[in-house]
Parts: sequence; structure tokens; C-alpha cells
Amino acid sequence: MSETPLLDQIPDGPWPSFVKEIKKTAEMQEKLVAEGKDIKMPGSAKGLLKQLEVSYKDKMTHWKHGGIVSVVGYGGGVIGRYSDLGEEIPEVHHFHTIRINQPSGWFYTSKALRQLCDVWEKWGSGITNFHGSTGDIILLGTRSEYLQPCFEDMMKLDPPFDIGGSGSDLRTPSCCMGPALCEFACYDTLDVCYDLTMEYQNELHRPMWPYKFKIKCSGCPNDCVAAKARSDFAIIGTWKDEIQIDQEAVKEYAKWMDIENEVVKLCPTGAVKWDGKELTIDNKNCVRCMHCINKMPKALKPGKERGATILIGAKAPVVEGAIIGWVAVPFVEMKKPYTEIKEILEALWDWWDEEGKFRERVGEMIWRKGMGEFLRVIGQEADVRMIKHPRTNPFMFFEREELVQSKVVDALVKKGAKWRSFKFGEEEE
Amino acid sequence: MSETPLLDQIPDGPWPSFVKEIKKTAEMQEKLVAEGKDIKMPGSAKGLLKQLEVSYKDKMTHWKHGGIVSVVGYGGGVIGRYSDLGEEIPEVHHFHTIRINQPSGWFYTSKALRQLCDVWEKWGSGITNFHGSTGDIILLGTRSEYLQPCFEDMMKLDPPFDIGGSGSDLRTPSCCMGPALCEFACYDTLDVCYDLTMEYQNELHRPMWPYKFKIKCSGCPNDCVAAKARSDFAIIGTWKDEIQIDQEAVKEYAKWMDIENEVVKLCPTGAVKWDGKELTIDNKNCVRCMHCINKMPKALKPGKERGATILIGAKAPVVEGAIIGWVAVPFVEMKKPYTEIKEILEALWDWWDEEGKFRERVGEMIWRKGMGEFLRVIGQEADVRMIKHPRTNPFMFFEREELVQSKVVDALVKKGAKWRSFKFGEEEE
Amino acid sequence: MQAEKPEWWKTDFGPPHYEQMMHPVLKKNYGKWAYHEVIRPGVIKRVAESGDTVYVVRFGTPRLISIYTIKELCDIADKYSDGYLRWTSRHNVEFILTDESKIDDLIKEVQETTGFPCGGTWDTPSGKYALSNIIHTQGWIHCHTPAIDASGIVKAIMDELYEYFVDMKLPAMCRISLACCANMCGAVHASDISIVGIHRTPPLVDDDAVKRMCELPTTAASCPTAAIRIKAKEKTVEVDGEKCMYCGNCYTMCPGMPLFDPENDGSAILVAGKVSDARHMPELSKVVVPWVPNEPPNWPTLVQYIKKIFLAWAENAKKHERMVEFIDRIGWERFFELADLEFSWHLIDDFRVPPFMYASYRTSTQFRW
Amino acid sequence: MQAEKPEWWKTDFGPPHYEQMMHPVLKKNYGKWAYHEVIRPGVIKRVAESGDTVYVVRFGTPRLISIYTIKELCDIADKYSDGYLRWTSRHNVEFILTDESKIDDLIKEVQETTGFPCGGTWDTPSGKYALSNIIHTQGWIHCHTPAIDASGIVKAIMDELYEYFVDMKLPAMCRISLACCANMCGAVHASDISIVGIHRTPPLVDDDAVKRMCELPTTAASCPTAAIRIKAKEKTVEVDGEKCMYCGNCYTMCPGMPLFDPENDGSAILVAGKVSDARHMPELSKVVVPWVPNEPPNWPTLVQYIKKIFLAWAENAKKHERMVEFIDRIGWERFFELADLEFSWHLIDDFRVPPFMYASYRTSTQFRW
Repeated sequence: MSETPLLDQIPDGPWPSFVKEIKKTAEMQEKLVAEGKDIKMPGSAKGLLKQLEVSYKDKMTHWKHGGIVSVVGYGGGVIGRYSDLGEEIPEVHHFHTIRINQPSGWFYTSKALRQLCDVWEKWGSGITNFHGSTGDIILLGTRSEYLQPCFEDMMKLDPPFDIGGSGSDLRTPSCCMGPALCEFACYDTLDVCYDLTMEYQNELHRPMWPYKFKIKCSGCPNDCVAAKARSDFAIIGTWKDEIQIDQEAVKEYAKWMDIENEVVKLCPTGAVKWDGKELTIDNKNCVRCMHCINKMPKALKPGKERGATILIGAKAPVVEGAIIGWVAVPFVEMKKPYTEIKEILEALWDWWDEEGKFRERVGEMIWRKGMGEFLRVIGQEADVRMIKHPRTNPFMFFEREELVQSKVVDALVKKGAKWRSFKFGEEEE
Repeated sequence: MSETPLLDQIPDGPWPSFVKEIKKTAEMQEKLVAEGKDIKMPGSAKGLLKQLEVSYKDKMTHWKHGGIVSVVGYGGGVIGRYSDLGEEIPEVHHFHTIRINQPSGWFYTSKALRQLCDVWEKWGSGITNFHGSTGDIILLGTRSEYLQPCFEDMMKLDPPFDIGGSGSDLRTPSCCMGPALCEFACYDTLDVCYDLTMEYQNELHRPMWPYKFKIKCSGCPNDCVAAKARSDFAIIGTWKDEIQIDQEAVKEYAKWMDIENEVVKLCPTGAVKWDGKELTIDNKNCVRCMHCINKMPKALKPGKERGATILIGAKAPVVEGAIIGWVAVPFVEMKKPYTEIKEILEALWDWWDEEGKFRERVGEMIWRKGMGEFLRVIGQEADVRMIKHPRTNPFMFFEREELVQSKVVDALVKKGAKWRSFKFGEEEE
Repeated sequence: MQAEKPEWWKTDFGPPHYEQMMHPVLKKNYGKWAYHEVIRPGVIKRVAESGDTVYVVRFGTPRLISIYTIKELCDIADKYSDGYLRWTSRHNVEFILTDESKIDDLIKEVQETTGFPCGGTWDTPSGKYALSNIIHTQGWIHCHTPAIDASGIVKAIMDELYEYFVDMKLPAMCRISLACCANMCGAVHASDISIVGIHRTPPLVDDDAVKRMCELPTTAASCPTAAIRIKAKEKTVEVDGEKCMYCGNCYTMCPGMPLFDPENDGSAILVAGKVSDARHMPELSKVVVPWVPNEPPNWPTLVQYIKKIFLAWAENAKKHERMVEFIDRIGWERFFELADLEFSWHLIDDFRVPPFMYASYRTSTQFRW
Repeated sequence: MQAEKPEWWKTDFGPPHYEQMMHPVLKKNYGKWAYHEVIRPGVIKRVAESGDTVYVVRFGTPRLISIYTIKELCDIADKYSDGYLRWTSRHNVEFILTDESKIDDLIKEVQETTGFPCGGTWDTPSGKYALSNIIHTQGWIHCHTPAIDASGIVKAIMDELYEYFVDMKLPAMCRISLACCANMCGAVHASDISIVGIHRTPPLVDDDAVKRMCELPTTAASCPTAAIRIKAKEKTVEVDGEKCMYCGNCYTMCPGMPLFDPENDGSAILVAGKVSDARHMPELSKVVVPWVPNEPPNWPTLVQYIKKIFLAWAENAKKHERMVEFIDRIGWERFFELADLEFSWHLIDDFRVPPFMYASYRTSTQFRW
């Protein structure tokens, strides 16, 4: 009888099977080891299957909290993982994950990938994720003592692969395919992602913040990397001027497309009009949602005054409930070397570093400290585009400098009142 | 020179002037006293003007916190008010307010009003509000020693007028004109308002709760008494079946009304169709918003299966921010003697009385304790109509009884775990 | 207090029954009304299924009324409406006439006797709307916590917008309301335009008064932002001016913590609230002007703000489009431009309960420029 | 650790530059793409301003992949796409072809070698959409806090919905995602359909383990509902089962507080989230099924729930109408009916931060019946 009767039931349907992938790895490793290949963890794929079978029987995980494991000079990037079935299945007793920083846009050559596979064949389980949720290549399962030589082998590749983020650090930035393949990209997402990753190698590799911080770059509001929902700092391409229209191409679409029902009526602000001959857009009323452009990519293009919106604070539900990022900077130009983005990031991190609580995400801290203070920190003016609607309560703060001199104010000052005034603004009286 | 130069500038424009009303009162009282009439506070209207002039000059109030003043046997209904200019303007040193419970719908006979005015002429300032924010008649300004004789005189009127609510009690219920004048009324708002007021005289007159509690009754979703925004317990008329259509009357409207643009296109769910001959309503998709009925009162009427929705929790911003009431009971029949409404009210009050914190409104307590517990208290099933959308976080509570028996549960029970289970449901294990 | 109560003595007898107060035609047709229409500004014709017809004639009042004015209204009711009259929830007085021919005389007599103008109605079928009366609170007339006056501001605004009350020339309903402090006796938080009195300076603690009159734990607990610290030894409290947002809740609890400041108190202006469910669901009002100073007796700056907001809507809204629907269509970006208002950080919610304010943050790149 | 680093030693060298990884045609036309269209399921034709054309051919993968499979993909890339390949953000692998005639062979070879199906694309112009691959987390494969498995459930669902991946017959985009606990490494909270692993029993405190491994104040502070009390004398904690909502945040902080319960852990199902700004602003997903049990290896109950939700949308939505837009149009009342789901009190938000849950309460009498 099979050792994995439950898992054996899985590969039935047409969708590719992860069990098959694990079995394939196990079989290949068995074969290659027999052929004399230097494979350090030959039984680990099979061990993983065995443990998973137990989980399927028990209906629970058998992985334990990891300790701190890493490679020389790095603080993060390796997730320690141990089995609670270590005695029964010693092949997976240690089963640490290495996160590898993917290239911008997940573009690869076969040569680079093969080299990486060879390293992982030697030092690890031979099982990977392409890719993990944050975007890294995930190398799944090795022992503590193999981490260092494995990384050293990756250093020596051409091109070499570096380790990604984990813990309370900058997590590996990621981006959509952007200008490499897409006509909608309003800025060079691949370059920004690479540039920020290189600029902040220290922040990426050495956890030192209150909690994690994610950056994701999408070239247009379609947001193909879901930056708006899952990055503390989402950079979303957009434009300020008029949508570019090729009327001839519109007419081509009109031959077969129901423009009235599928474009005009679906415009969220009713800004698009089509009279059977000409498509007109009330750009003052357009909210840059992308629908009409998505519908007619041959005819419509984003405007020429391009840049990005920065949304802040997105995160998963633990602990305060899930959050979609909100607008921190409605429009920023995206010109190399991206000085404005970097100034905002650094001002934000300094503030968070100083004022953030343990395990407090940046967005949560802004809630605690207020958008007023946050905007001062990042040097931005308040803009109506930061809100869905203005506040519904009249419980506004005012600063000392905004008040008129009065007897009451004089008396408060005389009494030594501690007064609202931002630390980085005027000195308090 | 006038004693009130600032206030004298007010009566200029066309809108009726409150200053004129105060001056008129002062002049009439002066005259009547000269004629020998028994008026206890002859100078008080003038005194009010004087104090108001000081406020206009100082740009601040000169009224102080009131102490507890009342009439025999009552706990609320009188608002104590003292001037901080009592020495300069002794006429307004005491200037208490009496709240008088208005008749349902603010209907009056001239006879009843004249009698009331005569009592207030004798014992008070002669100044009133028709009406205060909650709906009471407000008698503005008398002294502590006149409260009791004033109320005794009101008792003796035909019909007599009773005192309204104030403090941590049931505030005077109010209602729209309902079936007395309006074809939209889905239930008898006047009767419900009167019936509840009479049923809960004790709750109205003797503050004994954590805080105030307001009931307001509107006959249809147009909500002419703004119950949804400002009552802890809003009873809003509605219906479940089909809007009644008189197609002939629709055709009459069609002669001059742009039904397509002003009815069809403004239906929030696109449920109304008009083909030039017949108006059809997709009642499964109708949300009972009233717009089409408002537009064509001769042609459209609410359905026949009528009742009310109860919304809970509305309040002004202090302290948690302003709140519009939310749905507690999507549909309740409104049949005399309104047993279901009363059962809900009493269950709610018992719970609030027992569990409410000082100055905690009912809505705030539901937030604290959860809608699950609240629904059990009032004996209602959860209904999708209570929400705009289901919760966005997965942080749901489950009760012990909902769980499957398991080793973990057994171990927790054995460990003596204190377990979630509603007090009024199953006993906890 | 009497040892023995006289025979007329009673308690808990409640309000007069509404039937005693109701015109016979209303009693007869109770619950059997067929339809209504507004035949001229201020005059609503209501027709019963029986064919009976009444004319409800509406007049704006200043809410604060002399008993002598009420007696005048009673005399008029006796003359024109069989001795019956009623008030609306927005401080209007109404007479119920069965004889259409008496309407002109009634309007003339009310105007001449009391100065109350006829108007404040709307006719949804024809899409003609008058401005309704402003609901409001007591202000300096009778309140101990106000940041602004009420009646004086209302008078100044209604003087300016008078033509819209007496005529029906607005695109939709517009509810204006005023509360003299955030406690909002008037619950103005769901109005098309509302004015709320706000303080802007923290309470100036009067240690003696606190010691004498205040219960310290209750006082500290009353603060929604935890800005009040108890100084147990001195038996008083101190206020952290960085955390205080001047709501005045502590002053309600403790008279030793006044926060009146004539130069810095004033009004905030909110817009785009709504209570009716017609078309758009009910919605809270939103702050669009953080502060306007107190300028008695005529509040010119505030009146001009209200007027420009009002006109930005009145001149640009579509038929039946209330303020919130108008702004939903054009966007807040455009509204601030049209009404010539400045957006500032004060208008971004930062009240302590985090996810509440977050509910208003824009989680999207959908903008108008 | 070496005292002296060899010459090849380096740190902080970062990822390979993307240009090194990019097909020459992409490099040439970088930022100069004219348009794209989907010429058949899984094949996107992208045309540059220069006239250059590439065919991007997409294949679904199970995310967990053997290095031997990757090497097979590399071989295929060498054969068909000049040695270049890429992955999408949703675990699909793509080959970039310049020769249209090789597409059929490529698809056949990938399918035969790896079993990966071609599909997962959508063509907005024609309004034809395929189901995208499911993004997901580790589950029992590698995670220490999961309430459910990930890969096994995804496999079971995609087996059932396979036809929608390989064909483009949906009315609009549909993003399905799975996170094996509420910590949501996958951030699935803004998906059309999402599955989240939830626990339903409070942590069973292992006093010895707590004493040995946990920092008590941090552990207590980690609880969002203040359900954890420190028992200082015993150097452990206790959990108030009435306040605990099983989020597992304490277990993340303290290994002595496991809350695994095979019989009571399971999945919650959420719907109607969205990230793109197209038409409708981004929105969070909402819970519509509070709990479905774990049923390895094939999770039949969960799969059937997903299928009926998916079909209620797929069969009734209008063109381009994503789940949230569909429900906005028909109302939650009708959605629960159409998808044959039961509404229960669990679905009404009662998470501790009050105004957040309030934001979802219906403050209106606008209902469908």
C-alpha cells in the first residue's frame, strides 16, 4: 500500500498537481543520488510528502515556530522552520525557507534559472514556489548548516542571486511587467522597483523597524500587482491631462463593439460620450479608472502628463482588520533618480522608526498620530484627493499658530499649558 | 441711546426676528402689569434682551450650568438655568426651562394654546420655542419657586398639558403628521407616538437609565421627523409587497412630466421602466426609496403589506462621532396595541439598564457588546437587511454550541475554560 | 409640598390626545388621503379619497415666539381655519383651510400681524423646491455650552436666502440646520448644509471650581481623547493641549473647565448630509469649512460662506439632485472649486477611533483633476 | 565564518538587473508598445509602435514547482522563446514568442511535459474573460499557523473550475485567492472570491511552554480583544473564551498558545473585493460563509460552496461586471438568494473597533424583499 493514500487521491483532476511536483522531485533525487550526484537532502521531498500525509489525516499542520536562522551578514531572508514530526521524519526536521529576490517583473533567462535550480538541487529539497506572495522566489526546505554554503553558491552565479526580505524590514519590492510589455504603463515600474531595491539593500537585509514594510509598483490603475491592497507603500501609475484618442481606431472598434453599452454606460462618472462618429471625453470629469482604455487599447491611451499616485497603509486583517491603502500623495512625477519618492520614504521611515510601536504597521501609526502630522513628515500639502469625503465629525485639532491671540490663550500660556504643535513645525510655547 | 445697540441691528432683513419677539413680549408685559395683571416675572423678557446684548458684545454665553430643579413627583422635564450676570440683571438670575409634551404631530386648537399661553404669561417670561429640537413645547425662563404653581395650573387646563422628558430618561417621543394629512403614511404614526408616550409615562418622567433615549416615528422612508438621524429608536413606515400603480394617472402625469429622466433614470436600482404607455416596476429590485411615489403621488402608492423598519442608535457627534441609525428590525407589523414594539423596547431597556455604562447611548452599547447579543436580547434573527454589506474581517465569534466535539474542546472544558455563550442563551459549560 | 393632594391633582397624564386637536375634516379623512400638490409657494392642497380637500398654508417662524404672537396666531386660526393650527418639525406654523378663497387674506393677515412669511414648501412632481426653514438650537439665548449664537445666525442667513423660502426655485430639497455646539441638541449632522459651533482652545482649568464642583474620575473619563489627567494631590485635573480637540464634553461634566474663547470660538460648516431615503441613502454631513469667526450681530463672513456653498449647488445641480447627490456626481474636487473653498488638513478625519476616519480615506486612484 | 572573505564574496548585491533577463524584442520596444489583444485563450498578442509583434503564451502552474519542472520549462523556453520566460503575479508562467506559428507546438509541449494548461487570459475589448489562477499561501506544506491547507484546496477548486481557466467564457474578471490563516501572507482581502482559514476555538494554553518560551506582556498585548490575562504568579496567561475571536495573533507571539482544532478549524468564504480601479473603486472582500469544515483530501463541501457562488455570479452578471459590481446592482438580499447562502449573525461585523463595523451597518430603509 502507498505511504500516502490521501495525497494519492489528489492528482485526479486536470489542474496541475503540487503532489505530482513533490513526487517528481523525490523520484528524480532518488535517481540522481543513485547516479552519484552530490545532493545533500536526497530524502527531503519524500519526507515532505510523508509529513503532508499526516497533516491530511490529522487535519492540522505539523510545522513549528521557527528560530532565528540566517546567513552571514544578513538579518532576514531566511524563515526557520522545524517539524514536530522530526523524530518520525528526520528528513524534514529542519525545513527552512530561503527567499530569493526576483528580478523586476519576474523576467528570467533559462540560463539563470537553471543555475539557480542546480544550487537548490545540491543544498535543498529541490522544491520551490514560483513565486511567494510578496514576489520572491521561494526555496522550500533546507537545513541550518546548508544555508551558508547554499547562499555562497548563489553569490558565485552569473548573474548572482541575492536574498530577499523577511521580518521587520523592507520586504522585497515587486512590480508589474510595466513598459517591458504593456502599453498602459505610466512610468517605468521595473526601473523604480530595481532602483529602490538597490538603494535600500541595507533596509531590505537587516530588520530594524517596528514591523514589515512593503513597496509595490504598478504601472497604471489596473494595478496588476495588487499594490493597493497589500503594500504599505503602493506606487500606482496615472496621468493628469487628457486621455489620448485616435478617432480612426475608435471607428474601427465601432464596427463590432457596442460602445454605448460597454464603454459609455460603464464610465463611472459619465464622462465618455459617443455620437456614432466621434468619441469625446470630459477629462475634467474623468477619474482615470482605465475602463475605456482597457476596452479600446488601440484607440485610447493615458495622457502625456504622467506620474504616479502613492497609496499608504494597505495590509491583511491581523490585527486591526484588512485595509486598502489610501492616498498619501495624489500625484508625483517619476523621474530618475526618483528623488521625491526616496525623500518621502526616508522621512516616513525615520518617523516610524522613532515613533512606531512594536509590530505597528505604518498605516496604523498614521491612524494613531493623524494625517496632519503624517503629511508634515512627508512634506505634502493636504489634498481633497486624499479622501473619499471630508470628515463627518467636527472634532478637528487646531495648532497654536492658527489661533487668534485672546485672553483665554494668554491665560493658558501663562498657566504653562502644553499645547498642540507638531514636533517638526514651530516650537511650542 | 438704546440699551441694546447690537441687537437693534438685527431686525433689518425680511426674515421674522426673534429680537422682535422678545421685545414684543417685554412691551406687552410692561403694559399688562401697568394694567394690573398678575404677572410674576414682568421684567424677564427685557432682562433676556439685556443679557443677550452682553453676549453679542462679549461673543460668549452668560448662562451657567443648571442645578437640579423639578416639580413634585417628577425627575425630569425642567432644565435649570442660571445667569452669570445675576447681580447685574436679576430678572434673569433664574431662567429655567420647562419642556411640555406636545400633542402627536404638533396639532393644536387655538383654545388649548391660549390657555397654555395664559399660564406662561403668569408664571414665566412669556417667551417660548415652538418647538424644541426633540419636539416639546419649550417654555423659556422662570424661577425655581414658580415651577410648581405653574405646573399645577397646567394640570387644571382642559385639556391639561404634562411635562416632557429630560436627563437620562425616555425623551418625549415625536412623529410626523402621518395619516392625519399624508397619503404616504404606512402606519398610524400619531397613534403609535401617543400610545408609547402614555405606556411609558414613568420612563419619561423619572430619569433612571444610563443616558437619554429617543423614539421618533415617521410614516414612510421620506422620514419627515428625521428619526433615522436623531433617535435611538426610529420607527419608519415601509411596505414589503408591490407599489400600487394607477396607470391612468401615470398617463396624466406623462402629459407634462419627463418620466424617463425624472423617474426612471433617478430610480436608485433601475427598477422602474416606462415604455410611453405603461409604467412597470420590478418590485424584487425596488428598495422602497419613495422617489417615484414622491414624483407621482396621484399614480403611485406604497404597497398593501405595510409595517415599519426599526433603526437603532442614531445620535449627535458627542462623544463617538455622529451616527445614523442602523437597521435593528427590517420589518415589523404595526398593529395596536403594538405589542411587538413594546416587547422589543422593554427587552432593550432591561439590557441597557443592566449592562450600560454611565452616559452610554444604546447604540454605543451595541457596538461594545456586539450585534449578536443585541439580536438575542430583542429576539430577532439576523437579516441581511441589517447591513450595507457583510463584515470585511474574519474575526467572528462562535458559540460553544456551534462547535463540533473535539479533543481540543474537551481539553479546554476540562481546564475549566470560560467560554463564549450568551447569558440569555444556553448555560455555559 | 402638600400633605394631601387636591382632587384636580394628577401626574403622568401625558400630552393631550391628538384627536382633540384635529380639524374635523382631518379626523373624517384620517388615513384616507389620496394625493397632494403644491398650488403655490407655501400652499399644499391635500385631497382625500372622499373628495374632501384642504389647503395647508405654511409660514416660517423664528422658533423663539412670544406668547402674544401665539395668541395672534390663535386669533387668525379662529378666523380662517376653524380654530385649528399645527407646527411642522422645522419651526413652521400651518393653517388648515377648507375654503380656497380665504388663502390670500390669510397670507396677508399673517404677514401683517406677525411678519411670518408664507413659503417653505416643495412640489416633487413639478420639481420645484423652496428652501425649508432652518432648524436650530438655543445659542446665547439659553444654552450654557454654546460656541456660537443660534437665532442671530439663523436670522442673518434667512434674511440673505429669503427669496428661496418664499419662492420655489431650487432644483431639490435643501435642509439647513444649526447646532451651537458639537453636543448638537439639534442633531444637525445629516443636513444638506449645517453649521456647528466649535471651540478651538482647550479648557482653562479653574482649580478651585474643579475642587469644589467636579468628580475627578468622571471628568477624566468624559474625555474621548484621554487628554485629561487627574492631579490627585491637588484634587484637580490638567489638560493635555496636544490631545484635546475642544469637544467640551468635560465642561458638561465639570463646570470648572470652561473652554469659551470669544476670539477663537466659531462655526464649522458641514454639507451633504441627508435623512430621507429617496434615491440616495441617508448620509452624514461632512466638514468643508473648519472655522469661521463669531461676528455678531450679523455674521457676514459665515453668511457669505453659506451663500456661496448654497449657490454652488443651486446653480449647478440637476433637478431633484440634493447636495450629496450633486457632489457624488461632480466629485469633491470639483465641489471645492465651484464653492470656492480651500481644502486643508483639518478636513481629513483624524478623530481617535481609527477605522472610522479610515472609512473616509480614498482607497483608490480615481481622481478628477 | 571566514576571517577573510574570498574575492567572490559579496553582500547586498541585489537581484539580477531585469535587462539581463529580457528578450531582445522587449528591450528594443521597451516603453513603446502600441496595443494588445488576446487571439485565443492564453495567448496575448502584443504589438509595438515599431510594428514588432510578440505572442505571450500563458500557462497555469501549481505555484509549488520542482526544480526539475523548472528545468523542463527552461528547455522549452530555449526551444520556443529564445531562452526567455517570465512569471506573472498569479503563479502563471509565460513564454514570449516572436513566431506565431510555434504557438500550437509550444502549448502541446508544455501540456505534455509539465501538465500545465494554457489559459488564464482575458480580452476586455471583446468582453471575454477566463478565470485567473488562484493565488495562495503555504498551508500544511510549510506554515506553522494555518487553519487549513492551501495547495490541496486550490487544486480541488481549480479541478472543478478548470473549463473556465482554459476558455474565456466569463462575463468579467474573477480573482480567487486563498490564505491559510487570517494573517494572510497572501493578502487575499480584496478578491472577487477568497477563502481564509479560521480557527474557532480559543488557544489551549500550555503553561509549561508559556513559562519557557513566552514574554508575558508582549503576549497579552498581542490580543486585539484584550482576552488574555497575565497570571503573574504562575508565570503564564489565561484566555477569556468570551472575548477571544481566535485570530491566532497570540500564537504568533507565543508558541505556548496553540489554537489548532482539527474538527473546528476550517474556511471562511469572502466575496466582492477588488483591487483595480477600473469602473468601481477598490474594495475589501466580505464574509458570506462563516465556516466550512476541513475535508482533506478533496474538500467537497468547500468546493461546492465556491462553485455555487462562482456560478451565481457567472450566470447572472452583465458583461464586465465583477462580483462587487454585480452585487451592487442586485443587492446583498438577492445575492444570498441566488448563491443559495444562509445569512447569519456571524456575518454582521462585531469586531472590537466600533465605528469600523458600523461602517457596514445599513443606515437606511432601502431594502429589496
